[in-house]
Formats: sequence, structure tokens, C-alpha cells
Amino acid sequence: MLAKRAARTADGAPLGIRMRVNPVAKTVLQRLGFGLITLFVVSIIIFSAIAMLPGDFAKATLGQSATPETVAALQHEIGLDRPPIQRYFSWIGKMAQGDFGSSFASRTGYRRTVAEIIAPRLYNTMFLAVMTALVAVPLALGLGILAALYRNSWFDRLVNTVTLTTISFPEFFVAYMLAFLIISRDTFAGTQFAESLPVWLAVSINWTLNVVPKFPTLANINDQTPFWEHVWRAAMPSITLTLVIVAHMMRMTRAAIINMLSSPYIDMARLKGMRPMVIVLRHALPNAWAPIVTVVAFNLAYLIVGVVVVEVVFVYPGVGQLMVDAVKSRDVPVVQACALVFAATYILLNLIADIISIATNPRLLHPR
Amino acid sequence: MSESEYKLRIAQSLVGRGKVSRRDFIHLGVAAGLTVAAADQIFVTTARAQPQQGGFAKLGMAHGATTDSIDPAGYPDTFTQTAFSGAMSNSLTEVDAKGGIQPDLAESFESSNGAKTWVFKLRKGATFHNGKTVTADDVVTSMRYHMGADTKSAAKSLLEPVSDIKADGPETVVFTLHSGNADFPYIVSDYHFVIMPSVEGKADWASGARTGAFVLENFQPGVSAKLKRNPNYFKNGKPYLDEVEFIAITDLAARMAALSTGEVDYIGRADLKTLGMLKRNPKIEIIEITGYGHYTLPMNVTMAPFDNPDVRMAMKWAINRQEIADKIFLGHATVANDDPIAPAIKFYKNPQPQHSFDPEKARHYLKKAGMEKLKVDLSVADAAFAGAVDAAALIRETAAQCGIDVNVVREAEDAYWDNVWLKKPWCASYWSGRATADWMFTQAFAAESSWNESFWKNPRFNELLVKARAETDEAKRADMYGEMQQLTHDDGGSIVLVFNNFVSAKSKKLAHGDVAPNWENDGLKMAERWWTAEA
Amino acid sequence: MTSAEPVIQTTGAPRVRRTRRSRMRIALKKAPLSAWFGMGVTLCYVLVALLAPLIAPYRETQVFSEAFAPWGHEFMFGTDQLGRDMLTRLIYGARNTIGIAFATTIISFAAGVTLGLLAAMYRGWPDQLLSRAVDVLMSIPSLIFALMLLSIFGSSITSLVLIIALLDSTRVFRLARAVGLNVVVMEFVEVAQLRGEGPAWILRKEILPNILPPLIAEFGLRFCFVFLTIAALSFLGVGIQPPSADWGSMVRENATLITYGDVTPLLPAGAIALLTVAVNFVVDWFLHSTSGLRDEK
Amino acid sequence: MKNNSGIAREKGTDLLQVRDLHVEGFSDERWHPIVRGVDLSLKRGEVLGLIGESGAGKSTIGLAAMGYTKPGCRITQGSVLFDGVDLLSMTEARRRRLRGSRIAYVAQSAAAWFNPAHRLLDQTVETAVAHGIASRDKANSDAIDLYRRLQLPEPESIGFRYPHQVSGGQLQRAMTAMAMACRPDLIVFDEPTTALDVTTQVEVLASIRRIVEDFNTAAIYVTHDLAVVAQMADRIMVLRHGQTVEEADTRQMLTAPAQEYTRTLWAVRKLAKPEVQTHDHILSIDNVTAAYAGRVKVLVDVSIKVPRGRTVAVVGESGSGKSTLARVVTGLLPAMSGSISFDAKPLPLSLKERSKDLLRRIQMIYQSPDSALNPRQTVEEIIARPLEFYLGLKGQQRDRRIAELMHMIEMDESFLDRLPGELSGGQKQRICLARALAANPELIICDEVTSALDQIVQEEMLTLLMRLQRELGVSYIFITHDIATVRAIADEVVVMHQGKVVEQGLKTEILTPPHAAYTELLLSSVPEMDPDWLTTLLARRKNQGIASAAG
Repeated sequence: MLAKRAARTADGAPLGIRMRVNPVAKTVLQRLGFGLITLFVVSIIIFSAIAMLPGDFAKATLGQSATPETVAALQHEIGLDRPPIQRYFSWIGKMAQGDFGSSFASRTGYRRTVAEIIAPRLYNTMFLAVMTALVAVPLALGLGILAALYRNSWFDRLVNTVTLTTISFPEFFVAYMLAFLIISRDTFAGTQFAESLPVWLAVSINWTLNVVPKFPTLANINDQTPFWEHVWRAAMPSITLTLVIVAHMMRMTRAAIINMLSSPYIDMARLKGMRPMVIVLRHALPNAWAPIVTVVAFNLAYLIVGVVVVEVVFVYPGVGQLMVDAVKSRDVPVVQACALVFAATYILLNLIADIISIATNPRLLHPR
Repeated sequence: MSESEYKLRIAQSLVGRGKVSRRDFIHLGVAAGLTVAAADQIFVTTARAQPQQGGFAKLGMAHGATTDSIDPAGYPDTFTQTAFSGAMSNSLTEVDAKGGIQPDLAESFESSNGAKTWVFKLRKGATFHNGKTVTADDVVTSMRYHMGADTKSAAKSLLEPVSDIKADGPETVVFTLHSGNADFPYIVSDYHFVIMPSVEGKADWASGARTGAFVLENFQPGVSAKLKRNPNYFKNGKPYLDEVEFIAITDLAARMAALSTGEVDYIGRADLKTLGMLKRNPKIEIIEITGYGHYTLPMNVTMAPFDNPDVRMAMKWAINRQEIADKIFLGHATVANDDPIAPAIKFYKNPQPQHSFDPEKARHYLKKAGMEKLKVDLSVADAAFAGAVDAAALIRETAAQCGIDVNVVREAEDAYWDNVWLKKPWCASYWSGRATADWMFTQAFAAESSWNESFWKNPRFNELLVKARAETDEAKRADMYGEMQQLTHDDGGSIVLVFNNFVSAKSKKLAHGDVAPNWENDGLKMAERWWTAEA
Repeated sequence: MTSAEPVIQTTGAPRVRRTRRSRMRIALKKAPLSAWFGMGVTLCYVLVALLAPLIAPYRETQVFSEAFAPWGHEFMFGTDQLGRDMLTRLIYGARNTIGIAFATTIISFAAGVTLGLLAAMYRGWPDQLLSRAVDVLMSIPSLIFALMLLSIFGSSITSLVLIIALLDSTRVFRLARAVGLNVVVMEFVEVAQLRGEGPAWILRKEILPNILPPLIAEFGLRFCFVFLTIAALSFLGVGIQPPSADWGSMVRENATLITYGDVTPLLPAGAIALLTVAVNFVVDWFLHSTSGLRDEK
Repeated sequence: MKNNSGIAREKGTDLLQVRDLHVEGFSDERWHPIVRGVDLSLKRGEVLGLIGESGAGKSTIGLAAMGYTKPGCRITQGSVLFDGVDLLSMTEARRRRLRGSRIAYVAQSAAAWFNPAHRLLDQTVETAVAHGIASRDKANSDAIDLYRRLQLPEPESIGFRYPHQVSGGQLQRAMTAMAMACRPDLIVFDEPTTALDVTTQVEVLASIRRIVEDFNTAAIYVTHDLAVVAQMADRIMVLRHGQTVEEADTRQMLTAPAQEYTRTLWAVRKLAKPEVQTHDHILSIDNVTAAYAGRVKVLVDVSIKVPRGRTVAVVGESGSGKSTLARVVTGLLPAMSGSISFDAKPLPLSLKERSKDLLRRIQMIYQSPDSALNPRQTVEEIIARPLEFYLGLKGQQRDRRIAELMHMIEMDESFLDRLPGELSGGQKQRICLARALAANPELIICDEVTSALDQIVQEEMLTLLMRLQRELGVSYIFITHDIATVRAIADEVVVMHQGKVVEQGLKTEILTPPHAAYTELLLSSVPEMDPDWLTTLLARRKNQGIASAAG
């Protein structure tokens, strides 16, 4: 009986009258529901936080010179004279209809919608995140797998120590160091340090520095920047972020695989005469996806949500800086939108990670 | 002077405007009896010194925010001021490199009725970027944009002395003031008072059509603004550059790196710490202008303990200004004496005595205020001025020797001007300075000014301020301003630490004439005044 | 969890009686070089932090006339931009930075572990409520959120510690809950329930001792991340208040010097990095030796 | 295999020769010997049974025969000649080529030894394809053929399932198919049926025996159960502490073992307690139905009475609901309906509603002492807690009682400051017993308390339990799947199947025919010390047409 039902499940044939929701669909629906609630709560928290911040948009922009009447006039124009609860509900009412509203920086006849402010920034942020992820994720997985395969070898130790060191420095420090490398291309030869070195060493350092492409230290792109120039300009922030996130993912990949290597079925694979590479790739890795994907999702979320420092250092116009700016000027609709975009990104990436975890685990994908 | 020499002179001036080629010039030079090499040398120097047409400049600004707009009611910092006021627009007047006032969009101006009535004649044929001719109505509408009950302009207080503006025909504008002000043309040179087209009786700022040397092509708030040359600009030969791009680089290290790697050709507000190292770069020049700008530590005189003048005096003696000038500004500053009027400004009079670090005197005044010990909070952030936090650390050390415990509160940089300035009892502040004593006092020390950062309301000072403004006798005016400076020095709530130098840096690809002292970035007009130096 | 049971059954070998201390000594003896290095470095830092006033050549905020003095006899690592002795600043920086990071981590663990274990034990709605609340907190970008909170409550050390602890405790909560879930299903927990023990006792005596290794490891890592968070907040201008020396601010203050290859900012940044690497070495070894995780060959 | 199947098996030349094998394992920071100088040899087509208690080194020898050691172990001495070549001195690459193709392995717990991420078929054919022995298609059809020979249901499609989708018995057969995929010369079977229920075990044993005979494969069959190995092996080698105790042909070993030690291997089978009937019931379970949240009912209308001071054995296979019964009695899983009375008073169904004293009077001991003892508490802490908690004992009083309890469980006080990890399985189980006794209980529920233990230790444990019952008058509910244990300890027996009580009554009534149908199946599936038992049983079942109970 049981076996027959299982067989049909495995064949993917319909299971009869008793509706069994696909586990993936169930998770997606459930998590999306929770996600919406989360977004709602986030919007309340952010709204309250801004309400508690000293000053408001009118005071922030007019600030120094404003007479109380001027402030009141502006407050009235952007609706800041209404009670916060009322403002929140009118905002969320529009939000529910998909209208992000307008920035407080709008004036009569000069509307700046939140959507049009965020869209290019979001594109930039996504661009940088995707570009970094395309390099960092395969690199981290590759290094993690190799480190697991040759665990405790000099290679393993080297990779571990180097990646550990890169995450041990503050992000902005890493960024400045990279910028220093680029500047050194031109200036190294003239420094006292270079003069204090033996000639051959100074020359070879100088040569090495000049092998490094002269990446721009200023990543100020705008909506007219062509694609490849965008890539070129985003190189430095991307490299910085890669250095920052590879360690975490690589270490988790290594740990997850090594953890799997103590499973009996790995012994079985060895007893079946499989090569070590096959054992790691075909027998350990498929079972290690869940923790790896989780940590990858966490880092991808970081690439989108947590890069404000790198954006500042390389003057890259992303959402992080936008949000900090908007907090600074108390531009509530923009802050709210940024926070929601960030929260949604986080929720979606985690959801995707969960889906992949389910999809790579036959126990969850094909329940008995 | 021989004919050849004369021709060479003329050619030289033409070279400066880029109208004579190198080959032609050398030809003329040889004819005038020079060697080819000598003629070439003259050509090169002349070409460098004299503006030439064409080129593209990337200018790194120390500010920029996503809420920036081209609305002249705002212009909170050097990004909007330099790009949208200086490059894109004109006011009626402008301050020249020597600090004098010159007509800009106005052709001429004159006063009558004890400096109460001012008549500005407009340039003929000046047009907006959209082709519309500039008329007196546009000027009236533009100025009124900053006036009235419902204006949202930050410069409203500047025009409060104005009782009426009216157009007298298409080319003449008449300003009537409540009381006489001999310095009024300086006021209309302010970067807020740009002239915009009047559309249905309202100033149309949103279209971006202005009169300036450059036309706005692309603006991304908080990121960059790209402007291209206005071919119909009313000033002959100007601007020299074909295109400028203003880039917001708020991070100091990023700004320095961007200049070092040639990403930008100019940066405002260079890092003084590494200036020496930057100087070693053969491609880079430092520009240092002694301006009117000064760093202050305003004490709110309406709040304890600063409501006691003796406490204020104790604080003034508890600070080592020379050390701050040397350590924080690395010598790029002049010690001030609690007087906001820069030595270069007319009617400057150094009040006596010079305030310096003197623990004895500080303790004396503290005792006089009835205190043995004093504990105060000093709210600072580098947003006030680069080095404010460090300066506070130095003050903490010197004040401690005077029995004053200064608790340095590091504020968030982002909302400093909104949350701290004019809010906290004692904080750090910066003034880029004003071109006249009257203007400076009116904005930062007058009782009714909303920028009166120490909330100081000295009746004698305010009485003198009004009197001096309308006084036409220069000597009497000088006396009055002298007394006012002594008052701020003795009683005022603002500790004026040092006058700063505008320190910026540029690549040698850019060249310029004398740099104006009134604002940063060559009086905000660098886009119009500078040119590329490459031959 | 019960990794103490050796995988290999030994035959007839007499079992040696061991106290906890001797077990620790054996583990230490077996520790690899990297772990020894890590422990040595960490110990040095702790000593420096504790004994700062005794070791430091000058007072924390003492200003000398010469700014940017070169390295030398009087000032070992020179002076900073205000003429304060760099070595003294570094030593006091250890005290402030480590002290604050330690306090923050302790608080975040106290909150995160307690709530995480309660959620694991009770499941049902308390778990749902706490987990969703943590989801909400984690979905707000923490750096910017910290920035906002610090702007609201002012960037005093107390609020800095509490805010970072709050934001950090979310991850601790998740870890504690996850490892807790593995332990609550163990039969010895059931035995305690059957005996009629209260939840506090079960939590403290039955569950906590069994999840300590991963928690201690996480403690080390979070401790390091707090440094980096404080450094990032200093970068955004809301870090530790001057004139207290802290490494994050020290790096930030001298950051422009990096662009010219000056080594001064390397010192505090190196101090942070060295400690992080050291703690990680110890954590790696600790995890390795307490989890059944065995690297063969 | 054995010739009694009627097919003449060719006993060929020497296939495997192990000489003076020494293996060490690393634990407690030292290398300990596991195998100490074992010799064995095996001819083609021959089946050798390795038998011994846990720790005897039998699995280690099985793996060493493949030139393999588990992580943390090393071969220090000896040689393993496979088909004339020493596996230990060849390169890893060459060994790898032999493994899977010429020597294969079948593990105890197929659920853990199958990779959960891949379908059965993919894992079955992996060796053949990787070693280049067959093309993928050919390997697939061969695998299906093997499934069929091993009597797996739906051999065409079962390969497309994942390991978790098939039952334990099927998985064990699939693993045999996997081992067979390259038609190896030698298969090492490491306790292949130990984790299975007895009724399933019969089926799997039959399948394995047939396929090994069909392909004339040599085998090393590792087990702790002499009755099982008797059905499979031509020769048996008894191991203890990593050394050979004796080696003989199967029949000889069973009828006339040379060593006393060998006899102890079936020690439990010799225990038999005369039952006593009592009508004074300490616990009575009436019409109890229970289910885990929202799932199918695990217990249906169960009624059981436990006589005071006596033992009720609850017998059943996995899934019969016998462990759930324990949870219902303890109140961990409150019954949905029905009632329970304890000492003639109604017992609240839920744990939370029971008083501390009620909790004290009913104690429970679990199957696995590993997870029932907190690994971070010392023996003293573990035993002392109930004394403090229930009886409020402190100081000397407490210490004295602890000493008494240790004495009761026949352990000395030097164990008190050890951690559970430093105790053997039997010792751990005794500590669990002491912890239960500390509460002065009237009823102890023993859930498979001996099934994880070796035979001799089982015997000691059961003897101890019986002694304590005599001395303390405590009643037991003894949950087990092992009929020998039932014989040893029970007064009354309850047979459970699929959540229902099939039969209950006095031990002799239940264990002597006539039985209920399920009881008959269960009892007949218990292997006996007779090499012909399996053959006879299969023949009898074939005649009677008894359907296989487990698939």
C-alpha cells in the first residue's frame, strides 16, 4: 500500500482526491504571507523611528534660516501638519495600491516620485550586487570545495588565513587599501619607501603594481553610463565587496562539506571506489546545499542591503547612500520605500534559499 | 616699440583667447627678431596664462545630497551653489577677485536717497537658456520669490530690508529699502538671488532655464550634474570650457584619491593632513585662498551657563587658538579674536586684547562668575568643519587646565546642521564669510537674524548695526563698526577660533586667473572663469 | 550533541578517570599552533586592556606639542594629528574597544540565548512570535537602523552598546534556537520533564551545558563582528565619542593617510584584524575539538 | 553458501587471506588496539561468519578485508592478500579500482549508508559505470534484474525512488543489489539485518542467501547474532577483544563450541523466569486511544492491566505503538480518550496535571542511555537530582542514599564523578536504572532497555532487574521486540500490532500454541540456533502460503 503510493509520488503522477499541496508551493505561500506581515511591521517601525528623530523634512531643508511661518508653510504643503497616525495610514493606503508616493523634495509643478528616485539607484545597487555575486559566489564555492578536498593542506590553511584576514579589517579600510594600490601605480617609484628598498625589489613591486589594471577609484556612474563602462567603474567596489563576502561563504562551504564527509554514505562511496573529487562533488555537495545556500543568500542580501560604507567610499550611487541621505533629510516616503525594498530583498532571498534547500533535499521535495 | 613688436603684443593677446595658432605665432615672433625657441616659449607661457577655449572639466565637490534641487530657495552647500548658482545662473552683481562688487546681469547700478533707493540697469540682449530675453519683470519676480509670507526661501531674511521692488521699463529695476544700506549691491550678489524667467507672474525655477554660462544637461541629485556651454552667453568669450561635470564626493579620502588618480580635475576642501603628500604629486596644484570664512564655537547665551558673560569670557581664554590653527588646520588658518570680520574686509579693526590661552584669566573670569569648576558639553561633528572633532579634543585638554571640564559629544554627521546647530548649547559651526561687515553682522549677530547662532541680543550692538548701515560718512562708519567688533569680542556668544583658508586642489590640466575670496570654488564661479591649460 | 561517545570502541583498555581540568589540559596540549597563537594574542590583548593605565607611557588624552611626530624613542609609534602618543592611544583603544565589544556581546548573548532557548522549548506561538519579530529586525538594514536609533537616542556609549546588542541578538537568537531544538528532543530533557522539573531548571541545567560549544564559538565571532560594526558606525560618524581612543575611530581619522601609504592607520586596523584572526583561530580549534567534526587524514 | 539448499557450490581457490592483522583506533588522545593479530582465509564462493560482541573488532576486520579503515583508525601490521595481491601495500588508486568492482560492502543501516540525495538506481549503477564495467543503459537493466532477483516490489520503478521513500527491508536489499552490481568476488555484509524487525529480517536473509548462492559470491558476514549467522555461513569465527576465540564449521560451532565464551553469546536465551499470576493491579489502562497532533491514531482502544510487583512485557515490531503506550502512561502524550488508573485512583492523562508525588511513583527507562543521560552531568549529579527533587535529601543523607543506589546497581562509588561518555553501554543503562530507583517508584516503564546491549550485558541487566523486583516489589512495563527477553523476564505478555492489542495473557499462554495469526508470524520469525531453521521455515511458509508481512 505504502510503497505503491510512494511510487506514484516519485513518478510525479497525481495523487488522487486527497489534495497534497506541493511542499515548495506551500513554503512559498506561507513565507510570502509572513513576508507581507514583516513588511508591514517594518514600515511601522521605520515610520515611528523617523517620527522620533529630531526635526522633520521642513526644518531639515529650511533649517538655519527658516522663520516659523516658512516652516509651517512647507509643513502644510507636504502634509507634515497632520498627526503621524493619519499620515501613516494615508501612506499605507496608497502603498497598498502600489503607489510609493512622492518625495518630500517635490514642489508644486515639480513632482519627484519615490519610484523615479529609487529606480536608478536600485538598478545600480542590483548591478553591483549581481556583478559581485557573479565573481564571489563561484569563487567562494570553488575555494570552499577545494579547501574541503585538500583539508589541512597548505592550500587549505592559506585560503583560510587569507580570507579570514580580509574579513578582519573594517570594510572601508579594505576599500582605502585598494585605492592606495591604484594610486601607488603612479606614485610608488617616487616614495621614500621605494628608495629605501633594493632596486630589484622596488622595480618588481612597481612592475607588479602596473600589472594591476588602473581601476577607477571613483565609481560615480549615472543613467547615461554605457554598460561596459558601468562594469569598469564598479570594479573597485565590486572587488572590495568580494573580499568582504568570500570568506564567509567559502568557510561555510568548506565546513558543510567536511561535515557531510563524516556521513556513512561517504564511507559507502569510498568503499564503492569513487575518486575523492567525485565523492566531494557528487556525494557530499548535494547534501550540503542547504547550509551553503543559506549563507550565500545571507551574503547576497548583504550585497544589496549592507553596502552603504562601500558606496560612500567609492561614491557609488546606490540605494544605501540614498537611504542614509533620506534619513538625513527626513524624507519619510523615500526612507520608507528604501526600507521596504531592503526588507523585501531580504525576505525574497531567504525564501529563494529555502526553496533551493527544499529542492535539493529529496526528503522534503518528495515526501513519502 | 617697433611694428613687429606691436604685432607680437596683439598676437600674444590673441593667443590668450586661442585665436592664433602656434605656427602663426612663431612666424610673427621670428619677424619681430626672436629666435624660434624664444617665440615658442612665449607662446606656451601665454597660452597657459591666457584663457583658451574648449575642454571638459570634472569638478569634485565636497557636498551633495539626494534632496538637492535646482530650486534657489535652497542651495544648501557648495554642490548646488557652484553648479546651479555659479555655473548655470547669474545674479545682478558679482564679487570680483579683489573683493570688489561688479555688475553681472546688471549693466550698472546706482543709489540715491541716502542709499535707500537702488536702480539697476540690465544688460541688453541677455537671454535665458530657452531663448527668452531677460526683462526687468523677470528680475522682479525672481527677487520676490524669496520674499513674502509664504516663501520657502532660505534667503528670505536677506531681503527683509527691501520694502519694494518694481520694474521701470523692460531694462530697469528699482529697489526701495526701509533704511539706507550702502552695501546693498553686495547683497543681491548672493547665490540665492539668481534671475529666473517669469512665467505667469511666477519665477520658473523648475525648467532650469537661467542666464548663466552653462546649460544644465543632466542632474542626478546627490551624484552629479553635467552642464554644457551656453553658446549665447552674454559675457564675451566666456565660458572657456565646453562642458563641466560636478561630482558629489562627500568622503574626504575618496575625494583625495579621485584627484590623485585623475578621476577629477579639481576638488573642493582638500584634506589638510595629507596636503604635503598631495603637493609632491607633480600633476597637482594646491590653491589656497585667504577668505572670509571662519570657524566658530557658538555658545547659546540664553542658556545656562552661557547666559553669564563671565563664563563666556572664561571660555574665550581657555582655548589655545594658535594650537588649533597649527594642529587642526596645519597652519592653513589665521588666528581670530572673537570677531567675525576678516582682516581683508573694509572697516576691519582688531579688537583688544587678543584672546589667547591663559588659564589664569580663564580662572579669574570663572571665579567672577561665582564658579570654581564648570562642566559643559561641546557638541561637534566633522560635518561642522573638517577637524572639528579634533579641535574639540584639544579644547578639552586646554580647558581642563582652567578648571573647565569640557565633555566632547560627537554628534552624527548626517543631521548635524539640523539637530545640533542652533539647538545644542555649545557646538561647532562654520561661516564661509560675507563680503561686508554689515552683511556678516546682520546674518550672524543681529538680534532678529534666524542665523544668530549664539542667540546674542546686545541692544547697543543692534542699534549701531542699523545706524552704521545708513551712515554715509566713512569715518563715522568705521568707528561704529569698530565698536561693534569690540562688542562681539567682549560680550558676544560666538568664539571665533580662526579664519580659514579655502584649500582646494586641482590638476594642472586646469588653469585660472586670480581666485575670488568671497566663497569657495572661485566665488562659486569657477565653471565660468576657469579653462583648460593643455596646449 | 553527545559527541563524547568515541566512535571507536576500545577493547578492554582501562578507562582513565578524568577531572574537567585534566580534560582541558589534554585538549590544550593537542591544540594546533594556530590555536596557540590565537590564544596567546587574545591573552595579550586582554592583559593590555586590563592594565592599560599601567602600561601606557602617557595619559589617554595627553597632548604633546608635536603633531605627527615620527616613530622614535620618545613616541614609539609617533604621535597622531593632535600630538597624542600613538602607542598610548592604541593601548587605551584596546581597553575601550574590547570593553565595549565585550559588553555588547555579553548583552546580546544574554538576550539572544534566553529567548532562543525559550522559543525552542515552548515551540508554538511564543516561538512564532519571537521568530517573526527576529525576522522583522533582521530584514531592516542593521547599519542604517543603528544609525537611526543612535540619532534618536544619542550616540552615548550606553546606547551604542545596547543598540548593537539588540541588533546582534537576532543572530544569537537564531543560533540558540537552532541548536536548542536539537537538544530539546533528547531523552534526557524528556526525563527532566517527566520528573516535573520547571522550565528554568531544564534550560539552565539540561540544555545550556550541551549547547555551550557552538555558543562560545559564536561568541568569539560576534565579538569580532562588533568591532567591525563599531568601526563602520565610526565611519558614518556615530561611533565611540572622542576623546576616548577606539580603534575604529582611529582608523577613520587617519584614513586619508592610507592613500599616501602612511602606516599610521595600519596600526589600529592591524590591531583589529590581528585580534579577529586570533579569536577565529581559537574558535576554529574549539569548534573542531568539541564537535564530532573530524578532519580525517 | 551452505550446501543444504541442494545446489552444489564450488569451493574454489583461496580468494582472501588475512595474516596477523593489527588495527588501532584513536580515542581519548591515544591509539588503542582494536584488532590484535587476526588471521583468516576465505575461498571463492565461501561464506565466513564473524561473530562477537560490540568492540570485538568484527566490523573493523570486515572493512580491513577491503583494505579500508574508518576515519580515526589505522592498520599497523599484517597483510590482506586479495586474489594474491596485498591490498595494504598497493597504491590508493589501485585499491580504489578494486573496491566496488571486486570487493563490495553492505552496511548495517542502509538508511544512513545510502546517499539521501540520489535515487536508488543511480547509486546502484554508480560503481559499474564509474569503473567502466558497463554502460549506463546496461547497468540500469542489470540493476532492475538484480532488484527482481532480490524480490523487491516493482523492480522496474523502485530504482527511481529516493532512499527515504522505501522501507528498511527494501533498502537493505537494494544495498545488496548495489553491492552485486559489478558481480564482485567478495561481499562484506556488516550486520545487514540487525536494524530490522524479525519478520522483515526473515525475508531479507532469504533474499541475500539466494543471490549470494546464485552468483557464487564469497562473503564475510558480520553479526552479533549467532542464530542469524548460522543460517548464512559455512564457517564461523568467534571474536573477542580483537582476537580470535575459535573458528569452526557452522554446525560444529553450534553443537559443540570449544570455548566457554562462545556459549555466553546466547546467554539471554537461557534465562527463563517462572511467571506468577496476580490480580492486584497497580495500573490499568482502559480503552485508550492516542494520536500525535493531527496524525493517524497510533493507539486504538488499548486496554492493559499491570499486576503489582510483576512484569508485563509489551511485544511488537516497530510501528506497533508500543513506545507510544509508554508515552501515554507517562502523560507525555495525553490520551485522546479512555482512562488510566494508578493504584486504584484515576491518573490524570496529562503530565502537567499530575502531582509531584504521582510523577515520582512512575519512572521510565529508555532504550538508548546515550541520549537519556545528559552528557554534561556526572553520574553523581544525575542520580542525586531525583533525591533532591522528590525527597529533599541533602548532605550526608543524600550521599548515603547515592551509595546505596550504586550498590543496588552493582557499581562502585568510583564511578560517581565520571561523565556518561566515559561509561560503557551497560554501565550507562545501570545509571539510568539508578536514577529511576532514586525516586522510590512503584512502576518502572522499561522501553527496550536491553536491545542496544550485548548479549552478556543484557543478561546481567535482566538479572539485575529481576532481583530488584524481588527486593523492592516494583512493577515493570517491559517494552521489547525480543522474544528471548520476554521469556526471561515477563509474567504477562501483551502482543501489539499496528496500534492494537492482538493478544494478552500469562506468558506461557501466549508463547505456547495455538497463537493468534500475528503472534504466530512473530514467534516463528525469531531465528533459532539451528542451521536449517531458515530453510525449514521458508519451506513451511511456502506450503502454508503465509503472505510476507513486511514488504
